[in-house]
Amino acid sequence: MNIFLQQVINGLNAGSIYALVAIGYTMVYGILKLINFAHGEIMMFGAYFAYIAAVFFGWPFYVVILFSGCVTAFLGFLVEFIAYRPLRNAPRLSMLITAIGMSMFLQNLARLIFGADPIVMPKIFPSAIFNIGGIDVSSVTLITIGLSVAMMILLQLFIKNTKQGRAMRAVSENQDAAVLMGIDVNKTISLTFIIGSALGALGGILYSTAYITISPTMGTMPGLKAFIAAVLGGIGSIPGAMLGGFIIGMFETLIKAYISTTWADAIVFALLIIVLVVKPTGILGKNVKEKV
Amino acid sequence: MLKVENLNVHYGKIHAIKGIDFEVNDGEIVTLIGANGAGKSTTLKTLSGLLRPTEGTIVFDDQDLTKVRPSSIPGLGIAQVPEGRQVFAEMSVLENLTMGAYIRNDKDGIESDLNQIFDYFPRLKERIRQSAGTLSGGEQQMLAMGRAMMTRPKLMLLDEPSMGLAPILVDEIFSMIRTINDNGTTVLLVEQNANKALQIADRAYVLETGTVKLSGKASDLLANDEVRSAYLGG
Amino acid sequence: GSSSGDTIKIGTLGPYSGDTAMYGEAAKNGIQLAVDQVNNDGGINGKQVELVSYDTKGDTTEAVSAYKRLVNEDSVVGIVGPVLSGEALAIKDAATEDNIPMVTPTATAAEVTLDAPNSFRVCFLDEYQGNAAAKYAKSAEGLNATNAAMIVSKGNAYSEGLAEAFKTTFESLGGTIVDTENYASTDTDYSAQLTKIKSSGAEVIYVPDYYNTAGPILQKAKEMGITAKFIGGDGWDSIQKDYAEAAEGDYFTNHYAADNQDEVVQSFLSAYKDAYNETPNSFAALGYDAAMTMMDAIKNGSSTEKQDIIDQLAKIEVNGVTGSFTFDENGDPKGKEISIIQVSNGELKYVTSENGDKTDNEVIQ
Amino acid sequence: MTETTNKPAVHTGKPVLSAEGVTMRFGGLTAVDNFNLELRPGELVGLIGPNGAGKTTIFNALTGVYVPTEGTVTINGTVINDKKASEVVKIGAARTFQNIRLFKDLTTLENVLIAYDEFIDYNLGQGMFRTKKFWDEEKTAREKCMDLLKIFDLEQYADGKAKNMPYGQQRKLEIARALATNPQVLMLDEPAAGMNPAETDELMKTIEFIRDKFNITILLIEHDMSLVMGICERIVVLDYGRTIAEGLPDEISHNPDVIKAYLGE
Amino acid sequence: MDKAIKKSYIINFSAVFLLWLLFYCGQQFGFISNYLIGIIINSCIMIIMATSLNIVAGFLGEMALGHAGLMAIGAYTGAVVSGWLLDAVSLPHIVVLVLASLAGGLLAAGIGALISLPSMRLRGDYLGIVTIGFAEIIRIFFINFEPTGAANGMTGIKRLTTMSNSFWIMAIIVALIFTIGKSRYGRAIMSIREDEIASEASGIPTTKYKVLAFALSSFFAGIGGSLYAHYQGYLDPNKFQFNYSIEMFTIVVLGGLGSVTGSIISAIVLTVLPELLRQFSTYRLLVYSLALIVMMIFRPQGIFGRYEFSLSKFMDEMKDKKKDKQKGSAA
Ligand SMILES: Nc1ncnc2c1ncn2[C@@H]1O[C@H](COP(=O)(O)OP(=O)(O)OP(=O)(O)O)[C@@H](O)[C@H]1O
Ligand SMILES: Nc1ncnc2c1ncn2[C@@H]1O[C@H](COP(=O)(O)OP(=O)(O)OP(=O)(O)O)[C@@H](O)[C@H]1O
Ligand SMILES: [Mg+2]
Ligand SMILES: [Mg+2]
Repeated sequence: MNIFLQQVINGLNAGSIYALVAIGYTMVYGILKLINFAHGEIMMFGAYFAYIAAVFFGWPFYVVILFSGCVTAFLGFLVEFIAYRPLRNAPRLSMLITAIGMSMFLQNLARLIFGADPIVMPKIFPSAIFNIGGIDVSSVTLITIGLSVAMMILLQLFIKNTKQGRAMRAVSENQDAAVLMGIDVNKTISLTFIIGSALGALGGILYSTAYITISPTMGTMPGLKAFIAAVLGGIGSIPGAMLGGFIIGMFETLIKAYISTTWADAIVFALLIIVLVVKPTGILGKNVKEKV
Repeated sequence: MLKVENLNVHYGKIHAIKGIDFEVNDGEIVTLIGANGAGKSTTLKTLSGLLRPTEGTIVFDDQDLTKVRPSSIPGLGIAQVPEGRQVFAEMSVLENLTMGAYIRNDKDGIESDLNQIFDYFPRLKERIRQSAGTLSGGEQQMLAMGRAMMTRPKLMLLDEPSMGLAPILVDEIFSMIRTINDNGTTVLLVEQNANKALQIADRAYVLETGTVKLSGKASDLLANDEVRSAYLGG
Repeated sequence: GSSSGDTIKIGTLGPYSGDTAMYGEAAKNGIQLAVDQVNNDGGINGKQVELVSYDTKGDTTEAVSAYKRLVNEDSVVGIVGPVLSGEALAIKDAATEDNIPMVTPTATAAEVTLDAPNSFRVCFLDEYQGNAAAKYAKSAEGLNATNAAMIVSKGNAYSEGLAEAFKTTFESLGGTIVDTENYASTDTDYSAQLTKIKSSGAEVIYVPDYYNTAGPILQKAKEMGITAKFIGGDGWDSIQKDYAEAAEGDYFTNHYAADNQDEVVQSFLSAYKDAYNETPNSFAALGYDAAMTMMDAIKNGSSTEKQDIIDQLAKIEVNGVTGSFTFDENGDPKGKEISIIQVSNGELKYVTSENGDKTDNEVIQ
Repeated sequence: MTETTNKPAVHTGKPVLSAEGVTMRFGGLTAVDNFNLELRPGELVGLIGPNGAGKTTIFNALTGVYVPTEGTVTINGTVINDKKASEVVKIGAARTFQNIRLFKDLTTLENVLIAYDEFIDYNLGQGMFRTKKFWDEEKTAREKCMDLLKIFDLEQYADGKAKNMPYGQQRKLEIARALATNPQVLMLDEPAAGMNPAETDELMKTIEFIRDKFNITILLIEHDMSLVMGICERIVVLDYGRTIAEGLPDEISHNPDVIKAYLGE
Repeated sequence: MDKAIKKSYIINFSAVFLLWLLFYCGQQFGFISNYLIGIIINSCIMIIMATSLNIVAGFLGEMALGHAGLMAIGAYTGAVVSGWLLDAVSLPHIVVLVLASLAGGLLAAGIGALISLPSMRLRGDYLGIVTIGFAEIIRIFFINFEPTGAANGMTGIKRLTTMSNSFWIMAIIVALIFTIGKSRYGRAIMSIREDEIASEASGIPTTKYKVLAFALSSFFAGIGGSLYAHYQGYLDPNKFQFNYSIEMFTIVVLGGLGSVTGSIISAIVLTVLPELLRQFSTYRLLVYSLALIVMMIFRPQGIFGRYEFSLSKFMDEMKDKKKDKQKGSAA
């Protein structure tokens, strides 16, 4: 039983990080209908920026997070500005290709700047292990889960209750109509990238803290998984991304623990396919059938 | 109030508007009529900033709109009911209307305008929580109209507002345009239903393949034989 | 196979971009150092050596293209490479057909040299290390363990090869493998597996993977309160750099020991540090040895003809950084001892040597 | 062609389409409530009603886009409730859409050829290897489809992309495409929307012409009363999903309920 | 078949034949090195992969991101079958290669049809995910499947693929994909891309055609995979990763979705480009990715858009121009 609970905690830890990263995907998807393949790399840069802040400047962890969040947000802004904005009126798949190109570019840029060798993320959070009813829970795990959930709630409030939030929804649905309402589409899209990237940075920091290393390729897998999480939850939906992230994290861990480590990824994919076939728009996705 | 000079618009290589001039005075209803593809919608889209002209000036209240960011144009007092309605499909009727008031901050005013729109279109009130995308064609048209009214514009651009509406509503829409106009909003109206449009308009321009072919007082054009046979049928 | 003009062209290929770039680069650094040293000493029989290197991204298709370019366009006389077993297998048939002399520094999969008279390697095969590690884990002079667990990178031939050998040897010596866990090379979260291993009560945990995967596993394990001793393979070389604390007290098998006072080793160390400003890992050392072996073979036969070089390689005696050895009939190193290294106070410390042969029990079977 | 217009509308024979008690609900909303209709061969019937009355929804239920919540739809003797839209077409009912839905990036001729697909008879192998059968069949198909385009005066657009045609022509292409499936029943959803009165007159004539030439039954939704009253032989009026009146154009235009709910004045 | 068409067939065939002859003589007389021959073979395989992917991505308009998985099926199946055949019967090598490739293609087609089943309910990005998922499952299967060497990869595959046979198989496949595109099947598939609802309403059984598109695309991908296996002689399951699928998808989009000629050009460009950049090792992917972004920004619809290059039309135009010139000078 204890081992099971321990595994559940492991799953929650992984899931909360996926959820954070998935939100970035979902936001960008919502507004541009673009799978931002570069998001995993944004996350990776977030981790490197945090490393710089922590190791070279020796700042405390909240400053590290703030610094990395801001710089990464700026990077996200640049990515959108350079690679996506010129293609605003182009076929959707073209943007997908620049996203792929961006992802490759950022990965290789990081390799040139920081080297191919993984580096170890310093322990930026106060670390301790608590024993709760026979289960070991590290402070990092608690911080990870706590921060993720807090961020998601804040974001949800932002989107629902602020003017900018409503502008995001409007742009995501119909850019022309949004302009007619007086919404600056470019600004709104930039804002989306800024927020999504800042959350990605946080995801990257938490990810590399939990799993120790930072490397130029570290974004690929969690990126893909987070994207799957976003789809599973219903892409475009923020609560969906959260839910999807936790489900993927939890399933992955439990499958590894109790079914098979070698087939874990395959089983996760199979589950995803089944869920999508049963509920084509993901768990929380709105099922809007096109009216004819 | 609005003065357009030598307006040219291209879609890539297609030269859709070829140097047109027209003006709309404060308090008027002006209508643009013309066959399919004449460039009526293109003109309206350029006025509201959705398209950028390749040449020409659009002066609105002493400001050159071609130098204003598209998203600032509604703030200057121009609202458009676009062709094909362009409602926010996944938002509810109410949310669509509130989006219309995006640039406004007067809570009370918004509230009372909402009520007024529901008075005009009781149907929308019945459907207040329904996603706009599942509304019937006519319902969407009402919503697009209501949404534009929510911006409280000085100049309202209407692109075929009667399209797809039941006869009873067509009459209502036209009388509503009158009312809006009487309440101080200037109107630039594009219509296929040229008969009705000319009846309520003060002045009219006839577009043909991107140029102004005729213009004058609406009542004169209504009597013009050429116009009658080309656009009014029989 | 002849080289035009005054230079002798030697080729190498490996991953210098992509996921495995760090291994390719380390090996290339070692190779380049060897070439530079030979050139500084006047080259081979008066000719300078030119190293031509191409990136493969670690991809098998690209490896074949890079190989063909070396042989057909650059007309190299021999190849020091490739770095990964997958690359080596991908180009093996073509290389055998071309009969091009090939010394790979680090491709450890058994098939690489089988039925390929032109292929040699300076590293030992996967199973040697697994055997040695198991012997050390089991023996009284070593860790004296009766139980062991393994955590293995599924889909990684190196990791699986080591684990397989460790398991058979450990069991043949009377030990029990109480748990075997797998992970994918793309995984970074090992907590589910480690949670299980922790509850298995193993005394020794075998982690056959490279340091940048093994390191995080060790660190996570220690964070989770696992106290068992860990053992790894030569991929662990460099682990003390980033994971000194996590790996403190743990062991691994290696090609050479940096604290070996042998002159060859020490002069390599200092030359490498001068050139690249870092401590070489075993990829670099093996690259160095492989290049030296190739160049010695050319020198010994005073010929750049393919068959001559191959003949020379077959009878060469290597006295390298990673040990002294000759090649057996397959082209694998013979008589190489394996060093057992311990991480101690953040330094790598030579403990003892084991041989990597099969145990008597296994041989009888 | 003009002679036929004045022929008294006497239509006999088994109904080609019948809807019995068709009800369509979306969540709590009943969009169509107990709708009944029988179309006899050769009839030209109008379906009118205020916006949101449920007209398009009825089309969707009659053509396999929606499965009716209740009731049955029979076309040519086959119940089509659980049939997919493509099967309904084969059974004999084709339609156009209120918001034009052309294959925008394909040519005008290809738009029609796609709908004609059922009558082209060569298999994948013959198509891949371009046997004689392929060439013969393609040739006849192209000729047939060109003939259709000619009826609508669209032949000069045949090789251009559908999206580059003026709006009114696009509406006509939709009708031509529907006709290419060789339907017994043709359903037109607001074919005159976005046309000016002159173009509408033109369209009216074309509709009557195809009804006579192909001997098909037409069901038509339209808000343009000149068109509806001008050509429909029978009109069904809907309000809030219910049928509130049914009859000859003359009767309908004087029906007080219809005037109140729909026509105005 | 009218005269103009016959003429264009002859022109195209001659052009292809001449190209082959050039390569062939080059190889025989040694002015094209083995290395370049290797690049030609790689290009042929990539052309097969890209044009076959174009059936689903371009004609059908679905985001198919699992093409590498289907290639893997063809590669492994082909390798196993050729192994059996070579052991069991003595047939000419080309026959063995063709039989093995057909087997690989057929199995891939079956799996491809299976993958397409969710497409009855899913579209766009969701379907994209499903294809990624299937491809990953296939890869993980081969990593664990001992009979084909599991993670160690499959060795000892007879290297039957040559420049000539890969070239001609490629030419045939491209021609077939082209004719499919211009038949009622191609039209029906494209109509789904344009508007699925309208397609159904025009009597096109969309599900059937989607399955067909996936199966055809996978069939040719399987053949491409088999050629690959018999060229490399060694199969590494990790070759068939998500990234590889992405690479193929990139080729198709860059060439122009729906344009077969675009796919061909783009496959060649993206196979040769990395070769040209090979010596820049560390900067290689940086340059490559930048090139990708820049090309996309300047040609968002792909190099060719949906345009198909036609040699015979081109020649006609040239002739016209010449005539014009002559006329001009005569006047
Ligand atoms: N997005 C576009 N791309 C290319 N050409 C376009 C585009 N939109 C319109 N056009 C062309 O520009 C010209 C003017 O079109 P516009 O839509 O302004 O006409 P309109 O007068 O509003 O006609 P309608 O009565 O059909 O609405 C037409 O020839 C049309 O084909
Ligand atoms: N998918 C749906 N979900 C919810 N409500 C729907 C849906 N489809 C239609 N409705 C509602 O059903 C009613 C009937 O719609 P329908 O489109 O049939 O109207 P219509 O008679 O064609 O009107 P119009 O003349 O304006 O096109 C409308 O009130 C509409 O909002
Ligand atoms: Mg218009
Ligand atoms: Mg309708």
